[in-house]
Amino acid sequence: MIELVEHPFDAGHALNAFLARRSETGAVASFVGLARSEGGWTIALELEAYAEFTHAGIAAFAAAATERFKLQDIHIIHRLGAIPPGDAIVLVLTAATHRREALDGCDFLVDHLKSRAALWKKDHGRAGARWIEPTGRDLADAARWEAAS
Amino acid sequence: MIELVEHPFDAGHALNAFLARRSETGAVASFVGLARSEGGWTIALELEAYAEFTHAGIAAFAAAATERFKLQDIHIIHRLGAIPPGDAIVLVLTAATHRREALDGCDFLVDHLKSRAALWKKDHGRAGARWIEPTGRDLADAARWEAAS
Amino acid sequence: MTRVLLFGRLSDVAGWRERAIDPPPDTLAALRELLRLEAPELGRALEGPGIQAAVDRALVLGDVTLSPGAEVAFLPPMSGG
Amino acid sequence: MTRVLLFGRLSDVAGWRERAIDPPPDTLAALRELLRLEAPELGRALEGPGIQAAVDRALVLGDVTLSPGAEVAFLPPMSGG
Repeated sequence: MIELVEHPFDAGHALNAFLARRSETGAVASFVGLARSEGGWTIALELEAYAEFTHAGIAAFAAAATERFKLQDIHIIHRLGAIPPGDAIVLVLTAATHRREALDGCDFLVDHLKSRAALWKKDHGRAGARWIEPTGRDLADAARWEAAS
Repeated sequence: MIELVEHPFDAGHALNAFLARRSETGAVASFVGLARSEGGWTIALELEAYAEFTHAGIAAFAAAATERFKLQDIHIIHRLGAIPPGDAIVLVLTAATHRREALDGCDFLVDHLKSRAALWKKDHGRAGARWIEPTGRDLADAARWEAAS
Repeated sequence: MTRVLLFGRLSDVAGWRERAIDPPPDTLAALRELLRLEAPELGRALEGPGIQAAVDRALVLGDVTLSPGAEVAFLPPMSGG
Repeated sequence: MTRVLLFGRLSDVAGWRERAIDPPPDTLAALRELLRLEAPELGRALEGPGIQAAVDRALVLGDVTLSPGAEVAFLPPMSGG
């Protein structure tokens, strides 16, 4: 399941719902990305998406992750709009029989969300606003899944 | 924080508590290990520990992970005693400024819990009971952190 | 009528996020030329590194024909999570 | 008095998990010999691959001296998570 939401979400509730009724799952990995205050300089992050296009793009690499890591299930929640420091931006959950698949699948999805999902992030700070582009490390992190495949 | 508990624990509640008041954390990774039913063959897993010795051993590699991956915080809950299929055995939570450190720190801790924590696991199945020893993959997974360091 | 969408910093450069253009241009290249003539700064930004175009919600490379009711989006480098 | 603890499959082999041995043996080797004489199967299991010994909650290699109130634990390969 992939959700793009305009409001705060409850990561713990989503984790518990994902864990329920899993008698053949051995491993659930998760990742929560949070907005940082940067020592008080950041007032809010603003996340923008292209609705169905964004959803379809995420669904495509989620399907690739499911196949590659033999995942039993995925749940992604990505928040949009203004996000204050301390709030969760994104939650990724993966379920698999064994730990390696769940962990690597989660890692793959996080790297792809960072630089290959149709999302744009603006930092609204005390010193003004600026759009954040993926760093060299972000691009290299996503590319390592191609080299290894 | 490291907890060895004799009763079911609430992973979602622990995640939310861990996420609270984190204005300078950019990434929280987590892992939940669950008891599998194995198609109905497993009635319960039994986890045994050597109390303070187990706690001290886990604390030692948690300290190593904190240093190596520059983690801001760790929370580990490991359940002991009889654990029915579908229940959580272990929860690992890591917090860091950036995603790579949080994910790799979580991965390191899970690998070490699997074959280097003083814990012993017995499978109580329909076909009898047997102690589970770490697999070749478990040992190789833990060893890869030495090769890479 | 062609619907044009700008994302991320492109909408800051242009001063708008969504526009309808009528009569509709026949090709993506004609749309780019029209936008460049009207606002040179936006025209340059659309040619900048890492800017992708999507027509009717599919990424395209180079020039393509536009149907009269096409939706064209210009996308800066993606940055989620 | 020496306190002896067995974990995992070792306690199944021995039929006990914890025992006090009095008078206390002077060394770990003497304790192993005493356990082996009493229960050869346990003695063999204690020498098996991957079995570690901890004295007063610290892992030890080879033989060591035991204080009179020592706690000795025998640990099969660890398997958590």
